[in-house]
Amino acid sequence: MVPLLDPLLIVALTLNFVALGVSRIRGVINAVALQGVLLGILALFVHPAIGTRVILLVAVTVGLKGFVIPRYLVHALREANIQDEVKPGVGSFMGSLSLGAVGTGLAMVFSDTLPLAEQHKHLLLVPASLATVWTGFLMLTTRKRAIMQVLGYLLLENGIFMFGLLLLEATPFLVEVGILLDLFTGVFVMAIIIHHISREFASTSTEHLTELKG
Amino acid sequence: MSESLVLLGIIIAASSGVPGLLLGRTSISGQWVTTFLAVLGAALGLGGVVWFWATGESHPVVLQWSLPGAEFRVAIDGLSAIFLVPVFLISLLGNIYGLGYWKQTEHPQNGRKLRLFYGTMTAGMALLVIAQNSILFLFGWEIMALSAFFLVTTEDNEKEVRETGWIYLVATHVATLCLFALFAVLHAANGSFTLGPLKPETLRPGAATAIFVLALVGFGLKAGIMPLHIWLPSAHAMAPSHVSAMMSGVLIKMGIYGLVRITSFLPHPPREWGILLLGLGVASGVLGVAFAIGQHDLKRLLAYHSIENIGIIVMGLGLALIGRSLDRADWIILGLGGALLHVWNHALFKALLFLCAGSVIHAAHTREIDRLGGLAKVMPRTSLCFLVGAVAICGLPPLNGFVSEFLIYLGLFGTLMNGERRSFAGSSFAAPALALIGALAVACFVKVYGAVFLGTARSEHARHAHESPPSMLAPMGVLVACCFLIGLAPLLIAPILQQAVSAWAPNLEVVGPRLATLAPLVWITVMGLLLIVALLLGGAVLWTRLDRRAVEEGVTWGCGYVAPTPRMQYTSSSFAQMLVGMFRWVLRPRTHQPKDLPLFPPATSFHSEVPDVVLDVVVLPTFRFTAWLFSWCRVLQQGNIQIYLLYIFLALIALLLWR
Amino acid sequence: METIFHDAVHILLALGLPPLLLGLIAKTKALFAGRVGPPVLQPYYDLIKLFQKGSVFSTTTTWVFRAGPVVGLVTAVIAVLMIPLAGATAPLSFTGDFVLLAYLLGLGRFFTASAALDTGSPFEGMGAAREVTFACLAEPAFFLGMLVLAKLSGSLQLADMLGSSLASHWTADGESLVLVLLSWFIILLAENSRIPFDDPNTHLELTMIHEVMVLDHGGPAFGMILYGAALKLFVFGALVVRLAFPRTGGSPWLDWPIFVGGMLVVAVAIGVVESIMARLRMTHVPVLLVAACLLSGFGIILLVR
Amino acid sequence: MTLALILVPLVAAALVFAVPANRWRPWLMPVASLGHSILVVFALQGPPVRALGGWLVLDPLGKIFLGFVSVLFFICSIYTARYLNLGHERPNRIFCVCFLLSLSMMTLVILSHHLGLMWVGMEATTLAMAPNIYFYHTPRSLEATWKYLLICSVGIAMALFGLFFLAYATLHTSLEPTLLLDDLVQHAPELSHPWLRAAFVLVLVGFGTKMGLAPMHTWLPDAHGEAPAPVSAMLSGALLPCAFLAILRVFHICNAAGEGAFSREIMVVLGLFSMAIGAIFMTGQRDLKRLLAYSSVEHMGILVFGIGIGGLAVFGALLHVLNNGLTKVALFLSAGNIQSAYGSRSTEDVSGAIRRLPITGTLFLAGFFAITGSPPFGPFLSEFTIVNAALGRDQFLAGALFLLLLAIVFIGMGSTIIPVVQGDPPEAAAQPGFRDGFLTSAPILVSLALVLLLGVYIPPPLESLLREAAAFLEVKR
Repeated sequence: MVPLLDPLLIVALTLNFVALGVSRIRGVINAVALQGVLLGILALFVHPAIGTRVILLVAVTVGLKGFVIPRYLVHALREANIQDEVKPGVGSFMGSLSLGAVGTGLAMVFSDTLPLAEQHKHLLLVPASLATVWTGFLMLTTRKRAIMQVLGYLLLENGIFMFGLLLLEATPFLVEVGILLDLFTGVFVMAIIIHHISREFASTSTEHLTELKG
Repeated sequence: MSESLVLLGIIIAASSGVPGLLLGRTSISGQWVTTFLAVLGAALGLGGVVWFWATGESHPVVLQWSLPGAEFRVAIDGLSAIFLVPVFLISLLGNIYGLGYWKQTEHPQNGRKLRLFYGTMTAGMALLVIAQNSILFLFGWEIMALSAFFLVTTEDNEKEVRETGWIYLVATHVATLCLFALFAVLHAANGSFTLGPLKPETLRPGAATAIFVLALVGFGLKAGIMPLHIWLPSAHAMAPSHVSAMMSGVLIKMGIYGLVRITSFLPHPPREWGILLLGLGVASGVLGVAFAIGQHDLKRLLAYHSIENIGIIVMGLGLALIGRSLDRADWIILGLGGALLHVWNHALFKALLFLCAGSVIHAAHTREIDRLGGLAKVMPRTSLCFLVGAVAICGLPPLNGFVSEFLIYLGLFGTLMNGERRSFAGSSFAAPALALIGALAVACFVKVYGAVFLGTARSEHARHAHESPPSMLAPMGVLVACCFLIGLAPLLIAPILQQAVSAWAPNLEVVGPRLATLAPLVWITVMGLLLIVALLLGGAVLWTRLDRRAVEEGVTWGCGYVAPTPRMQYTSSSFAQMLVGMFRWVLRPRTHQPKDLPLFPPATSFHSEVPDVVLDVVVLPTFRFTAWLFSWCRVLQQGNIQIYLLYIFLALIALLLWR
Repeated sequence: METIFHDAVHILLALGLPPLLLGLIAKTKALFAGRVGPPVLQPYYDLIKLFQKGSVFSTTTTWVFRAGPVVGLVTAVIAVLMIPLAGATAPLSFTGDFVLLAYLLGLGRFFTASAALDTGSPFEGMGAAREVTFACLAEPAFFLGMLVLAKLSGSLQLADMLGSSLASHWTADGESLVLVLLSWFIILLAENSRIPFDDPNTHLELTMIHEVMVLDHGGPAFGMILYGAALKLFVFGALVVRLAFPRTGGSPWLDWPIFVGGMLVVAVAIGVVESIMARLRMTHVPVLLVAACLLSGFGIILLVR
Repeated sequence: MTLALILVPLVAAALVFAVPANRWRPWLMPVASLGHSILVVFALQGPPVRALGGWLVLDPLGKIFLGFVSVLFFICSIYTARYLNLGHERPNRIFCVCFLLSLSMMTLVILSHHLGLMWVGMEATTLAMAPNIYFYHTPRSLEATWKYLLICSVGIAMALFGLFFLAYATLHTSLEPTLLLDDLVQHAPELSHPWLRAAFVLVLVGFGTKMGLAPMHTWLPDAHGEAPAPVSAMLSGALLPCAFLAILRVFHICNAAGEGAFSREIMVVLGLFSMAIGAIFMTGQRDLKRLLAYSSVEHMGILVFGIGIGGLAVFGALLHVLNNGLTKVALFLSAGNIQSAYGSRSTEDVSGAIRRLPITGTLFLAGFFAITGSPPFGPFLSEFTIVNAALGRDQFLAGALFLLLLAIVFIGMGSTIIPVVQGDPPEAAAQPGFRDGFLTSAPILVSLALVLLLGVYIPPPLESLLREAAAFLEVKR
């Protein structure tokens, strides 16, 4: 395996913490975007046998995850003139950060117990993906801002994508692109909804969205 | 042949209401067409039964049916024949009665609906009685149950009616679910949905018990065995009277039919089941009549008497089961024979009573017994019919009620007679209980007949009541005739009962004792005729005496009080007071009376009622508590999306850790 | 031949003797009270007189009011023909006849009570209510006793249940028979509305049971009621007598006198009870009847335990 | 042929997008879905359908779901067209486009034997439905849409994770990683079981979220409650069953791999739990459409329970997909009529529906009896089959709980629906306005008639198809 792989993954992991810890939405967006780019590059290292397919895939991934989606989110941010400060819903940044740290640690331990294939033992990819998924969940369940939840969703997807890198053979190009397209459309629609939310409630906090009960 | 006739009748009856629907809301012709079809269908059905008795042969009608496990298989045997008769007979009479009682012109809102479901209910019951396949049975069962729901809620614009209908609906659906389980277990035991006796060799240990218990609960709910009777009283009271007649006379018997049919499948019923049934029967009988005595509402009172009579029937069935587990042919024949005959009898006299009650309500516009009175003068025929029904339901000679109770008495006393000392003598204690039931029934119906028809009218309505039209009187007349027929010539019924009993217990050897030899049916005829002749004679004597001597008219002797008013009459509640007091421990009567009145009391009022204990004390509180519990569970869904996402995560973890 | 003779005697006795019992009871009470009292045959005179009288009917009444006495009498007459008197089979006898017996009396009760309600008088309503209420407790006691007899005799026919074979059981299962005897004597007092249940010749309507029911009847109708009551007394008396002295010597010339003697003894016993006891409070009456039920209940339990 | 099934609605969607007239646009939907149905009929009768090298296959399961979804769409599209024309001049371009898109995507989900492709289709349906839920642009519908979108997306992401696990499970085997159903089933026994189990759990939770299994059902009542009636009908009638199909696919693999017992057990538990949640939230529910939504949760539970029981119950569950779908459509559409007539969904304002709207009211009541499993309606048959199988296979506790929950559901549902139907309508609703029309009641009538038909007579071809599908799922290797 390529030695550069693990450092990249560590960067991706640190980006998780950045996403959890940064207090400005822009910062979070950038972190997630950067992670997306990293993922794209990772694909190259995981699959030394670089074919056009992989190249294309990397291009699409980097393009979507790294540029289009973040840009669009920033745009939505401006559209909905959301002020740029976020507070975690539950606890403090410290709280969510430490939770994230614990999760990451657990992911490391847990992934050792997993019956991985030979070529994937001692590979940081699986724990990293689990940790990222966990971070995404953390963000989804602790942040009140709708847009932050979208970002959490993106982190979740990133984590899953990392795992997907292990078996690019299983998911043909068409499917990969389909998945990415779905992701993009999803974010797109979500952004529209957020726009409506901010227009409707003059804020994007989900605290207003608790009318439907029982 | 007989099956085809019955099926034809079922089809016609089921579709009888449709033309009425197509015709106008207030069209007389629609009413006539519907009634004609219904009567025709019922007549065909009866014809089929008679044909079966005449030829004694039955050719099952079997058709392919592309449902899993289902098969359209119908056949008539002795049992179904017995139960088919009330279905068609009462339906026929009820439809005719409806012509005058529920005129389409007077009830444009619900007349067509009522007639439609009257037909479907008849069809459903007839179908389930001849069904030989569980799924077909369930179809008939539910058609009956749902039609009954719509019939009970005929006047659904009244709140009380809606609540009643709802309670009925819950009860009947729970019963249906029990039947789901029952037939599933039967299927597991028999390997097919065809209804037939269980094979002892394939029977798993617990299965038989499960079957019996499920049948007891499922069918008991419909039959109204005591703790399961909650829906029955108000449903009978709220429905139009000819519907009440159908429900009380026939519908609850379908529960009995199911119980009889299922018990006939069990190879070797343990004796405890028989004892259990006997006990339940005694409980329903005694408590049913005790509750009846406390009622002020004429139809509610009759409804509680249905519970009582169901109790008597169940006693007979229990006796038969005991006989089955001990291989005592005589107990089987007397017990089941009595029970089945009582099914008929109760159908006859209870339908008669409800139709009479309908006429009373039709004429006096109230069901309150204490607002009626003196109707014997204004509606003599109705009052005569009611008197016959009352005497019959009390099981007094020379009417039909006596015959069936007589058979059950013989059977119960018979349980003492089997040699060894400590045999089933315990079960013979049901005999005094039956006596108690009879005496209580007499008390209750003296009260009803006296308060409603005798004395003087207690309200304007009652004073201006009028006799019913012939279309309502004729069905009552027929029922009266039937009561006398069975009461005076039970020997005619004996072979039919014998046939039914041997259908229930096939292993009962054919050369075994016959009903006619076990019970002195001839003597019943003799004594009945003797009684009637003697009564006529005595009447003649008195009449001649009065004819010779001076007969004056005067006001009732008020023991010195010279101006008696109708309100001074003994009311039904005061008549029942002592008995209600004796049963206070279970009836829990509520009285609202003025407290510490001054020396010269002002105008005041006293009011007493006997609510249904099981419903008010057990069932409804349970429901309320559950509802409260559930409403508390709503905190799970508070609209917070973060929490929702957490649920997903937790579910994931939980399932991943699952093993 | 034998049976015809027996039936003839049976019918004559059953229809002729009852009023005498009433007279005898009255005489006994008079003697206890130290009076001379009416002649023993007084009831016969009353009946004849009543049948001569005219009558008054309330305007509120219907045919039911007239039917009451007739049914009451007729049922009593038939009942009396079903009781085996002197060990011989009664004219009307078949399996389970005792059920019919009880229900016949029930029919009579139904109509007399209805007739009472027909007048619309509160007092008669009261009487009817009490009559039917107490009957509810007397009925089970009667059947519990019958259980004992059925178990002992192994038959469901009064002729055997109260037949001479019963005598042998007095030695074996005497205790339950004693219990039944007690309970039936209580029923006899209750069913015929005797002290301590009811005072036949009280004059306070509020305290009456049977008497107040028939308050409005007069003339022949009332005569029928009186006679019917006498027959009913005879029925229960005969039951008690047969239960007490079931032994029969075989020769009718012996049995019939014994039986009649027994009846007279019962009548005197009733008179004695009425003289030495006071009427119970209406609220205590059920207690005594329940006691009767328990007595025969214990009787059967002793037997099948 | 196969591609046509997917493309026809797509093309139609494009056309609809082009049509300018707000008034006539909706009427293209019935036409399009009719075309789709015709194609389906051919596909069902014609030779076995394969395309894209075995990526798109029409297997017995697919046949059932495809025919069913197509019919449902046709019924609903008629109602929808009328519904959109009813007074409100609200722009409906997006609505119609998304409506047809979801049809095409569902077809894709049903046809695809490549699980990745199936996932793409599934997510696409989620996205396509979102704008229709937000049709009325009310704050409440906004909230509902947001929850629907986010929760379902997260759930489906989980499913993707699961599918990757599934693919990973192949790494241990000879064949190189794949997501092709047929290969996976073929080599099922060789797959690494821990990964397989994890994959099944993830997929069950993921697609279970979309299917509305408790406790992932939370979006469902909101969406069903706030969406327009026909959309709710489509959601619970067609979309949820598609998610069910996706779960079935993976279950199929587990079953083939001999992990049947494990997955069945989980499914039974989850099914009962969903039924319980449905029952609890149905009792005392004031909002008609939320009530029906919880009923959907309950019935999804029944489906999973049936599969979990196995044997004859699988047949019952597949049959129940049809019964429940058709009945739900009838119920939701009549609820829509009631809402239009009373201007409210709350039981405080609605009563005497059977007098105010004789046809709708009657059908609504009939639908209630049908959905609660009263003979002679279809659901009775499927539920009875499931109970019968449960007790027949000695799952006494499960069977007893199943029946108990059915009883609670009946009581809870009836205590809301009976008062709505019976009694006298309030004065407020007496004024003229919405009345029963042919186009608003005929679809309901048709779907209920179908339910009744399925109750008394299953057409032999359908029955054989169901048996085929059940056998197809039950593969033992």
